[in-house]
Amino acid sequence: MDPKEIIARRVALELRNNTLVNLGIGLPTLVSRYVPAGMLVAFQSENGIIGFGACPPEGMEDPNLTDAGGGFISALPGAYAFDSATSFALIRGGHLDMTVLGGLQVDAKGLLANWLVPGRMVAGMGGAMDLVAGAKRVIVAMQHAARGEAKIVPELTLPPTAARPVSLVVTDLAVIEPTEAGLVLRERAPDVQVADIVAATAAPLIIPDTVPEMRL
Amino acid sequence: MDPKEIIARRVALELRNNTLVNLGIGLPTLVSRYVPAGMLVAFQSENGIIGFGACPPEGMEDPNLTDAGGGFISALPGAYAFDSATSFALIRGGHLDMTVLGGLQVDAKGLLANWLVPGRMVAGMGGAMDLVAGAKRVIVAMQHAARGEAKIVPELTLPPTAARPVSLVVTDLAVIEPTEAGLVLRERAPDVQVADIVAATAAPLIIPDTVPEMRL
Amino acid sequence: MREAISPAAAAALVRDGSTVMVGGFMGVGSPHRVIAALVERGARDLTIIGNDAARPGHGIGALIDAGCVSRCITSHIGLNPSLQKKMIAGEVQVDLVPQGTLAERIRAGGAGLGGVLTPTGVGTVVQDGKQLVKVDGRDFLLELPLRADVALLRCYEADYYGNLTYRLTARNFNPIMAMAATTVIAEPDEIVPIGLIPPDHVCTPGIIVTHLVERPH
Amino acid sequence: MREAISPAAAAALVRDGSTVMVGGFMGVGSPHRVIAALVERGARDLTIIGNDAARPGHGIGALIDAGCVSRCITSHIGLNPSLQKKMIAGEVQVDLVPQGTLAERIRAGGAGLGGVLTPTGVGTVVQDGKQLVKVDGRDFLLELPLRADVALLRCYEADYYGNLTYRLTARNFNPIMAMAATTVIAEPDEIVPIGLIPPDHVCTPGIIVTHLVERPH
Repeated sequence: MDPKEIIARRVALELRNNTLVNLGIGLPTLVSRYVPAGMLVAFQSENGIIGFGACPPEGMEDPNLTDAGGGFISALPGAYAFDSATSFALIRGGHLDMTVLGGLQVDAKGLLANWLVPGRMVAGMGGAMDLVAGAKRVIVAMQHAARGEAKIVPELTLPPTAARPVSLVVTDLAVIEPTEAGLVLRERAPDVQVADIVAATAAPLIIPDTVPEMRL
Repeated sequence: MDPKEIIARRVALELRNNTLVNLGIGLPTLVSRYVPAGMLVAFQSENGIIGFGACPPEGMEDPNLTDAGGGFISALPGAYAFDSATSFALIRGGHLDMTVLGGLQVDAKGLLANWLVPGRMVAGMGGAMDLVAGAKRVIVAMQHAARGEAKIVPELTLPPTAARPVSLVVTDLAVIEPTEAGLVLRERAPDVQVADIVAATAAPLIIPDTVPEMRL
Repeated sequence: MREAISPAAAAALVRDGSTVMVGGFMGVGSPHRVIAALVERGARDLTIIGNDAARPGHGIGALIDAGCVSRCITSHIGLNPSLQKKMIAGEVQVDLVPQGTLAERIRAGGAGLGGVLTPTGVGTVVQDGKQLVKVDGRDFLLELPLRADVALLRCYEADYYGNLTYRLTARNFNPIMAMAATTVIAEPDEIVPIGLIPPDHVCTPGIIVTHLVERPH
Repeated sequence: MREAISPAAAAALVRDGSTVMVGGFMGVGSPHRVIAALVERGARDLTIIGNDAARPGHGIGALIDAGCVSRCITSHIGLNPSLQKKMIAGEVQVDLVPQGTLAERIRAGGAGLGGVLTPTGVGTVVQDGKQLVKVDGRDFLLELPLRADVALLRCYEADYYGNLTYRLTARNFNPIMAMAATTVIAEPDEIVPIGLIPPDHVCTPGIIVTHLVERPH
């Protein structure tokens, strides 16, 4: 299975019925493909809609109906459109049950860096800081390593996105949960051994007696 | 002319075209009867509508369309309905050009007391404190004296509604403008002499060389 | 999807001793059927947050008459002499808050803000015990957020996701209270199929509305 | 009543050196006809407040390309490499603000608040130079209001009072910017007679909209 598909399918298992969920641009967006059958999840796009669907057929796009990346989307029955203050009131006010975000680094305390690499082109934090500060659960969906370098590190070397630790980290190798005691290895990807994960992780991991394989 | 009619007609002369105006319950409400012909004034009712009209004919009232006192009103073409946070964003944010409020006391500095008489039944400030703190112009419309007692006093003996002085005081006897130097007597009611006003006012008045009669 | 429940079932969700936001302005836009059911079940010791105390026997006034209320956070009680008497008799605690400040505090509670700075109340009794913050040389009061265990809303239309619309001046505090409570109960005039309310006309999103009251018969 | 003016007349109201809020999110809901007119007239030294810098040649990006902008207060410039280069070259100052904080600061500016306390940005570079306020043991940043000389809005419908409606995700920052500027210019897709927009569907009241741009031909 493609690494991105592993991540998206595993994150989708964290979805719960009747919840409000925000998916970041890029990899996190893939999660919406794997919503369990019969489950009702309200997806929010922070530019101002809850209840959006896939891009409509060519020629049926509406220039006033887009996602946060500017791509065309459709509106599902029961959708709700709103302004940016309301959008972040939902995010900051504890109404957003879960957000799924990409990551550049996660450290041993569960702190996330995902918005700025000093020395590279500056993008800006967009809504990331509000999402990490405000969502009930923050799930980081990312490749375990980038160009051979570990992204799960003892301490962030990049600027943090928030002072608050994330809830769960899902990678193509593992599911890791930040706790008070440290990072706990909860699951391993299919055909991946615990030793492989430890080798690819720069931060110390707490390893329970059994580390089950992801049930995808 | 009835004292209330004098006050309402004189306050109406302060209305300007294309402005947003809030009228308090009671005497101030009468001002809407005397809008100069051809002038477009948007009246706000702080419970959530701009552009309301008189009570509709019996049987045509809508229980969802009322003024701040709970009385039935109608909606004019181009009306706008909104929630309470928006209502006071308009009031506090400098969008309200003028508010007309009743008064219990105004003092030499132009401070208004209009919400609490210690020892009497407590009503609550409602929107009065926001209106006095937020409106561009605050006009007090009140009888010059109550039961023989002056309401324009050297210093408030009742709790103030705001730390900010009002813009103008219109009574059945006079128009008085609070300034840095003190209360200036700007106009007198028809057939009222300056000496009558001075006698009915407990606060010192600055009296210009000419004090014209109100042009009603 | 939300199943519509009876007013009595809605009233059962409001525990004695809880803090309850009640929409409405002089009873206009108040959930009168749920209020009647709360009176019927004999709710006790409620802290009510609402714009005003309406009139005796009406809206929040009916809850006060029935002895359901121990505390009231509100901007105006002038048209409810019953509450004024209970306040003086020490039966109900009344916390008076300027109307715009009340709206902003509720909004802050729903928006996850730690507070807002408002010019309203500076130099008045409202200032007592509050932090004064100077911004650009001007004084503001730091006002703290309000949240509730339950919000009781009145709306015009609802769909079965719980999406809500409001009608004219019956909107008032309802949309901001919808954001500021753990349990959110909406009493609609009409329930319509999902998809009938255009996305631009939905005023409160169904995902934050936990319970829908059946339409009136 | 508002007479509809041309995009060029609207652009003439935006003085060089002024602070301008521009609605839109990646150009969706941006007033493209007024933006084109600003480029045409060669506006200079503008401080732009907007969610993002869109793409080169598009929306706010078009203003930046044309050299109209000296400063940008925004949450995201990642899809506009031209602005990134101008920033590094020191041609345009960029102030990055978290998106929800940007929205709240603009709302505060329009609502007459002295500021808001937000948890967003605590423990990050966003905290630098800001007052930290503890409420109930939790840290918040005091964020100050934003206002502008001009707001340039895109809307769906307008009537001749200036009442506005917005369409789906083109709404975004437009309604809060409408409240936070001295001159408020709305570019509608359609202008309809007064009375055609129901009071519950008006999103921005005409009384705060100072200018209406004629509909596209």
